[in-house]
Amino acid sequence: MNVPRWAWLPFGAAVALLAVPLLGLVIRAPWARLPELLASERAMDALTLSIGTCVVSTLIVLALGAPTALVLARARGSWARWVRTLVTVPMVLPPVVAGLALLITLGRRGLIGQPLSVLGIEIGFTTAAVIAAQTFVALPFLVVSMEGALRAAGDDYERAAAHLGASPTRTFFTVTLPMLAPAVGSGTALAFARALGEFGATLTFAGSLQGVTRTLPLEIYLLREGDTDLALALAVVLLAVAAAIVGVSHGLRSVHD
Amino acid sequence: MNVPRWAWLPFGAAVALLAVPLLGLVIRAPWARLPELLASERAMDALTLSIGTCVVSTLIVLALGAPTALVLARARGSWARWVRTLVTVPMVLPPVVAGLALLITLGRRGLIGQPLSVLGIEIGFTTAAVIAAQTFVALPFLVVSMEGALRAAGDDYERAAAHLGASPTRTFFTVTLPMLAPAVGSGTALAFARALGEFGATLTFAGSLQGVTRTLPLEIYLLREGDTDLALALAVVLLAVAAAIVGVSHGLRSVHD
Amino acid sequence: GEGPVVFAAASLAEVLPRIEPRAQYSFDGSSGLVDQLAAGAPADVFASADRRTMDRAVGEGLIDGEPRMFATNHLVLVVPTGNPAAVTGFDASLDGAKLVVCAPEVPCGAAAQRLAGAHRLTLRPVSEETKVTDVLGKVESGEADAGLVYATDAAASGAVEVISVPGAEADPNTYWVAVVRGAPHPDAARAFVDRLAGEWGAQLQDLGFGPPA
Amino acid sequence: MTDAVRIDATVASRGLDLAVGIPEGVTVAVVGPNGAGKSSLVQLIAGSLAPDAGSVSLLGETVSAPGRIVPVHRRRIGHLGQRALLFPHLSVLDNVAFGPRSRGATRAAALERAARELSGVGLADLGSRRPSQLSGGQAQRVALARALAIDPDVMLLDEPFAALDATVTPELRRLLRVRLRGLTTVLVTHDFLDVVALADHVIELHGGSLAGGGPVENTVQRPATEFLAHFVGLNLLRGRAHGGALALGGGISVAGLADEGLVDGEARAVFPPTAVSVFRAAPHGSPRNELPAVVELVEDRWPVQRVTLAVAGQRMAADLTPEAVRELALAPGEPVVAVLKATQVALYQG
Amino acid sequence: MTDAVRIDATVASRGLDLAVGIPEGVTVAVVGPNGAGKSSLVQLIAGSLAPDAGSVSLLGETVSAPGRIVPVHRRRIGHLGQRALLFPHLSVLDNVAFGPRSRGATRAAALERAARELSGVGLADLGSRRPSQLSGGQAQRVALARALAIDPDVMLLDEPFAALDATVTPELRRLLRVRLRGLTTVLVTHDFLDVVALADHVIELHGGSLAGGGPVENTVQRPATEFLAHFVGLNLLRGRAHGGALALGGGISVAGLADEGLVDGEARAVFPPTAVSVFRAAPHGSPRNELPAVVELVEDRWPVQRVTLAVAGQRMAADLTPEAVRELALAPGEPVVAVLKATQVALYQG
Ligand SMILES: Nc1ncnc2c1ncn2[C@@H]1O[C@H](COP(=O)(O)OP(=O)(O)OP(=O)(O)O)[C@@H](O)[C@H]1O
Ligand SMILES: Nc1ncnc2c1ncn2[C@@H]1O[C@H](COP(=O)(O)OP(=O)(O)OP(=O)(O)O)[C@@H](O)[C@H]1O
Ligand code: MOO
Ligand SMILES: [Mg+2]
Ligand SMILES: [Mg+2]
Repeated sequence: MNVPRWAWLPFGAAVALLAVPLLGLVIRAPWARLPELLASERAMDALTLSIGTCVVSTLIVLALGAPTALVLARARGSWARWVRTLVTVPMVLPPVVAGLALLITLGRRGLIGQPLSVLGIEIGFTTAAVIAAQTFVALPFLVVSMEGALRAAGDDYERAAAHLGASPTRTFFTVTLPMLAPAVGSGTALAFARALGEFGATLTFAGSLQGVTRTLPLEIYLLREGDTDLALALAVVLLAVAAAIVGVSHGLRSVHD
Repeated sequence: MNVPRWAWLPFGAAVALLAVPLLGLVIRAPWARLPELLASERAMDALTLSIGTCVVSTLIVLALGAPTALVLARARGSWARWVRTLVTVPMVLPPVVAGLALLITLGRRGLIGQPLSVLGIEIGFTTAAVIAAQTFVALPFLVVSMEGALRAAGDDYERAAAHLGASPTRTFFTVTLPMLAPAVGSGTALAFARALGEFGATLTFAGSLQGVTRTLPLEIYLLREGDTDLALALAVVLLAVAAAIVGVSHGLRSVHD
Repeated sequence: GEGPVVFAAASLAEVLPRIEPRAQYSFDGSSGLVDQLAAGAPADVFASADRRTMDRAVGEGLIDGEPRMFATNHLVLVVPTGNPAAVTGFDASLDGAKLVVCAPEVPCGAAAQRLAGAHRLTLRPVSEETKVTDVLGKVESGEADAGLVYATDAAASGAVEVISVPGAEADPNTYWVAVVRGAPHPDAARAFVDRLAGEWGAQLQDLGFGPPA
Repeated sequence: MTDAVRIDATVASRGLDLAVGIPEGVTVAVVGPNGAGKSSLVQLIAGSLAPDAGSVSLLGETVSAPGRIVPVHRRRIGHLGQRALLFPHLSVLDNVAFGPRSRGATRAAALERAARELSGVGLADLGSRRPSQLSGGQAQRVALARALAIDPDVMLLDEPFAALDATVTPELRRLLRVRLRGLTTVLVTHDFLDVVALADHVIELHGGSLAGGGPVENTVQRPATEFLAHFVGLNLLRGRAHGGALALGGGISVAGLADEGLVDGEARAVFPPTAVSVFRAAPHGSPRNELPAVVELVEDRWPVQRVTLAVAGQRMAADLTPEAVRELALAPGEPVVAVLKATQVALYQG
Repeated sequence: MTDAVRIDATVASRGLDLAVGIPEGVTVAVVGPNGAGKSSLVQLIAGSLAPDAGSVSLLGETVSAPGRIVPVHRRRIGHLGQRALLFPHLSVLDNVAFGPRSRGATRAAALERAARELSGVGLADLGSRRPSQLSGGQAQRVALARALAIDPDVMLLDEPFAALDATVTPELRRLLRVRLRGLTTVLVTHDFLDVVALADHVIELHGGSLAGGGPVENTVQRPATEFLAHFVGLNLLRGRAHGGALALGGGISVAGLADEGLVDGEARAVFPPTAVSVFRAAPHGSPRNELPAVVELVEDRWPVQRVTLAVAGQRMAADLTPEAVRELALAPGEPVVAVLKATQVALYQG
C-alpha cells in the first residue's frame, strides 16, 4: 500500500535528528591527528581497559546467559514468568540506579560487600567493579534475545537429538547452540555493545581511575571539556564499533530469517 | 526436551546476579521516610523535570517514529537498508558519545547550534537540551520495534482498506495504528523507559541545574553519597517505573501473540 | 604503579602531574573524591581544595593523621576570548550572560557562594558543575558566557579572558593534603604529603598558587 | 456497448501481455495454471499493479496508463481474496461500514447500509461480534458484505473459496450467486464447480496472455485446450484427423465419435479418465483403442487412484480402483497398455 | 515370546488408558480420529510422555513407570515424524552419523555406518549436501537413514508421509517396506494405502483407548467399526439381523449378501459409496434397498461429488457425478431416497 505522502516529513525529520549529530561527530573528528591521539597513554589505557573488561563481561554474560535462556525457554511453570520479568527489569532500569543498587550491595558497606570486605575482598573501585556493572546491564540483553529465539525455534530438533541418543548436554552443545548461532551471535553483539557503552552504572559504582576503572565512555566524559580532540577521537572509535555491531547483527538476522 | 541439569547452576548465578542488587535497593530504601523525602524540593524538582521531559520526548518519538517506521517497513529500495542501519546505530552508541555528538552539533558553536544561536535560539543548558538528548537515544527503540511489527503484519489489511476506498492517511490512522496498538504500546513504553533512564548524554550535553536540566538519574548520581537516603528514595521510584513498564510491555506482547 | 595513588581536587590537575609525574592521579571535584573514598576507593593520598571538604573526610574516618595545608587559591571571573556577552565584571552585567559555576557541594562552588554573598549579588547560573575544570571547559568552548574558576586554572588556559573579582584574593580557599586511612602504599603516601606540604611549595607558587596561609 | 472493464496492458516484470474486455453485468471466470497472471489481472483492475504500457479502463474511463494511475482507493472496486481480512479491531458491523465511511457517508448512513448488507449475507445477528469470533465461512461472508457495501462498479474475486473448509464452500457459492447477480464480476478460481455455478464466460490465461475461453457451456462440453480439459476433469489428446480417427503420431491413432463431423486436419480427442482402462498386455477385447503407454505417476484420489500415463508424447489420466493399481503393481516407468472405449471418446476439429 | 513393546498405562491429562502389546518383528498400524491418542502412544514408547499409572516395557525391560523413567536418549528408539527435522547446520552424512556418535561410536565408525545407511535409502551421493539442499522426499529418506543408523529396538513412525507431496509418497513407501523388514514398527497413519502397503496388524484408537483392530486383511475386507469402514473407503451401517436382512430401526431395513451366514442379533452392513444412488423420489427399479435419507453435506472429491446422507440416525456416503448433484440440486437438508444395490452390500455378524 502507499505510504501517506505527509509521512515523509516526519521521516525526514527523524532521519535528520539521528543522522546530523553522527555526521557532526564524523566531520569534527580530528582525523589528521587521530593516530597520534589514539596512541597517547590516556587513550591507550582507556581502550585497553574497555576492551578487556567488555571481553570478560561478555564472556560471563554468555556463560551465564545462554543456560539461563535455555532454562527459561523450556520452563513450563508460572514461576518462569516472574523470573522472566525479573531478568528484563535491568534492561529498562536507569544505569545510575543499577550502579546505586550495585554500590549498596557490593560496596564496602553493602549487604554483600561488607562481609566480603571483612574477608579482605573489595570489589568497589576495582576493575572487577567495572566488569560487575557491565555484566549486570548487559546480561538481560543476551537472555531476552536468546530466549526469544529458543522459544521460536521450539524443541523439535532437541527431541530429534534425544531420539538419536544424545544426552541433554550433548544436545545443548551440538544442536541447540549451533542452530541458534545467529541469535547467539546477535545477542552477544548486543550485550558487548551495551557493556562497551556502559557509563552511568560504572561511574556510580566503580569510580574513575585511569587504567583501573576509567573506561572509554568515562574517559570521553572527563575529556570532553578539557581535551575535546582526544574525546572526539575516542568517540569516533566507539561510533565505528557501534556501526560494526549493527552491521554484524543485521547480517546475522538476515541469515536467521 | 530436558534441560541439562548443570544448566541450573549458571541459571541460579544469573538470577542471583540480577536479583540481589535489586533486592538490596529495596531493602536499603528508607521506606519510613519515603513520603517526606520525595516531597522535598530537590526530589520534586527532579521528578517533575524527568516526567515532563520524558512525556514530551516520548510524544516527539511517537510523532516522528511511527511514520518513520511505516516508511521504512513499506520501502522497497536498497536505500531503506542503509537508513535502517543509520536508525539502529544510536541504539548501540554509548550515550556519552551521543551526548558529545549532540554537543558539537547543537552546541553554541556547533554545526547547527551556531546558525541557530545567531537567530537567538540557544539549546545548551535549557530543558530543550534534555529533551533533545532523550529523543535522540529513545527514537531508535520505537522505530525498530514498530518497524518489525509493521513488516511482520504485512500490508494486506492496508490494501483491503484501500479497496474499500480509504486514503493512505485514513488507512494509517484507522487501520495500521489501531491494529498495531500492542506493538506501538510496547515500543512507546520502551522509548519512555530509555528516556527516563537517560544519563550519559544528558550529563554530557545538557549540564546540571536543579529544576532545569537535572533529571532524576543526574540527581541520584549527585546525591548518591551526600544524601544516600534521598538517592535511594528516588532510585526506588525509578525501579518501580521500570517494573511497571516491563509488566505493561509483557502484557502487551502477550496480547500481540 | 610505582608511586602512590593520589585523589586530588580538579584544580590541581594541571600542576601535580608536572611536579610529580610518577604518582597515579584521579582528579575530580573534591567532594566527589570524598564520596569515592567513603565507598572504599583504594587511594593513598587525598588533596582537597578547601578545609570543609577535608573536614568531611576526617569526620568520616577516612584520614590517617593530621591534614596539612599546602597552598591557597582564589576565584576569578573568566569569559570566552572576545567576551561575547560583554561582561564588565562581577556585577549585574552577569544577569544577561550564561554563567556557569561549581555546585555548592564542591570547594569552588562554596567559594563562589561566599563571594556572591560578599558582593550582595544573586547568581543565576545556567549550570552547576561538579568540578572546576568542567566550568572552565564550558567557557573555553564558548558554550557559556562566563564562569567562576580559580586564578590558576584561568592562567593555564589560553582561550579565556580573565576578569578579577575584587575581594576574592582577600578570602582565598585553602588546599589540604593527608594520607588516606588504610592506604595501600603508606610510605609513598607519607613521602608525597611531606613534599607537597614542603619542598614543592615553590613550584606551586610559580604556577600561580598562593602560599599556605 | 462499451466494456465495463477493458485491459490492454503489458507488465514486463510479470511477463504479462493482456488484451481483455469484460462486458457490463457479466461474470467472467479466470482460470489458468499457477503463475499464469490471474491475480495480476485482478491487480491491474484494482490499481495495485501499474501497466508498463497500454491502459486499463473502467466504465469507459482510463484508470491506469503509464504515468497516470487512479489510486486504488479512488476506484469503485469490490475485492474479495482468499482471506477475509476483516479488521480485527472493529466489530463486524463497523467492518462493513468501513467502506461507506471512507467514501464520505455519515456514520449513521454507513451503519444503516452495513446492517442492510449484513442481512443480505444472512448475518444480521452477528454485527456486534469481533471478527475473531467468526468461523472462516462467516468471515468470508462478512467480507463479501463489506465489499458490496461500497456499490462497486466491478467485483474482483481472487480464489474466494481457496482458504475455506470444503464444507462451507457450497453455501458461500450459493450466496455469491444471489448477491452478484447483475454485477460485473471477475472470478479467479481453480475449481471447476465455481465456474459452472457462477460464471457466464471463462477466460484461460497462460504465461501472462489469453490462451482461450468462451461461454461456460461450450467450454465444459468441448474444452479447446489441454488445461481447460483437465480443468473440467477430462483428458485431451491432440493430433491430425485422418479418415474419422485421430492420428497421434508414431502410428498410434484413436477412434471415437465425431458428432459434429470431422474433416482431415488438426483435431482433438476428449474423454473422461474413467473411460481409460489399463492392462499389462494388450487384451484384444471389444474397445477399439489400445495405446502403448508408460506410467508417469500414481496418485491417491479417494476413492480412486489417478494414474498419469505418457502416450505418444502427450499425457492422459486414468482413474482406477486401488485394487487394480495394486494388482497391476503400477509404478512410474512401467510400460502398460491403455484401453479407451471408443464410444466414450469425442472427436472435435481444431 | 514376550512382546517387543508392552504398554499398560494411563495418562489422565490426555485421557489415555491403554493396554497394547506389540510382538517382535511385527509392523502395527495405529489409526483413529484426530486426538485419539496415536501420537501419545508413540510418545509413551519413546519416553517423551510419562504414564501416571502403569508401565511401558521394551524387550521385557520396564522403561516407564511412575517415578522411574528411562530418559529418551537412553532408549533404542528410531523415530520418524511428519517433518524430517534434519539438523540444518550439519551435512547430510553428519546428520546420519549423529546417532552413532551420540551413542559412543568413533567418528570414523559413525561415518562409515552413516554412509552405509545413506546407500540403503539410495542417497549415497548426497552425503556432503546441506539439508536445505534436499527435496522434501529426500530429506525424509535421510531422516529414515538417520533413525536406522542407531539399530533401534523399535521404529516409531508418526505420519511419516503427512507433510510430503503426494508424488513422492509411493517411492518412500516402497523404501520403508524394504528397510523396515523384520523391525518391530509402530506406524501412525491416516492413509489407507500405508496400512495395506506396510502393516501386518491394525490397531484403532478412540478417545485414548483401544477400539478395535486385527490383521490387515481382515480389517480391509470386513471392517468391524464405522471408523475402520470409512478408513478403508466403505460405508458401515449397524442394526439387528432379522430374517437375513439388517433392520436399522424405524421400519427401515437393508438387504444384502451374507457369505458367512447370518443369525438374528447384532449385525452390520458394509458397502462402497459407489453402490449408492440418490433419487428425489423412489424409483422402484430392480435394486431392493430404498432408504429415506436426508442430505447432510455435499463435498467436492474429484472426480466425484461425495454426498453424506443421514439414514435412520446413521451416516453413509454416496459418490455421485457432479452432473447428478447439479441435476438433483442436492443441498444440505434436502430429503432424498438412497438406493442400494443388494448385490454390493455385505452383511456380517456383530
Ligand atoms: N508481488 C509480485 N512481485 C513480482 N512478481 C510477482 C508478484 N506476484 C506475482 N508475480 C509474478 O507474476 C507472474 C504472475 O503471477 P500471478 O500471481 O498473477 O499468477 P496467478 O495466476 O495468480 O497464480 P496463482 O494461481 O498461483 O495465484 C508470476 O510469474 C509471478 O511469479
Ligand atoms: N503436548 C500436549 N499437551 C497436552 N495435551 C496434549 C498434547 N498433545 C496432545 N494432547 C492431547 O492428548 C490427546 C491425544 O492427542 P494425540 O496427539 O495423541 O492424538 P493423535 O491421535 O495423535 O491425533 P492426530 O491425529 O491429530 O495427530 C488429545 O486430547 C490432545 O488434545
Ligand atoms: O574540588 Mo574543585 O578543584 O573546587 O573542583
Ligand atoms: Mg493468484
Ligand atoms: Mg498425532
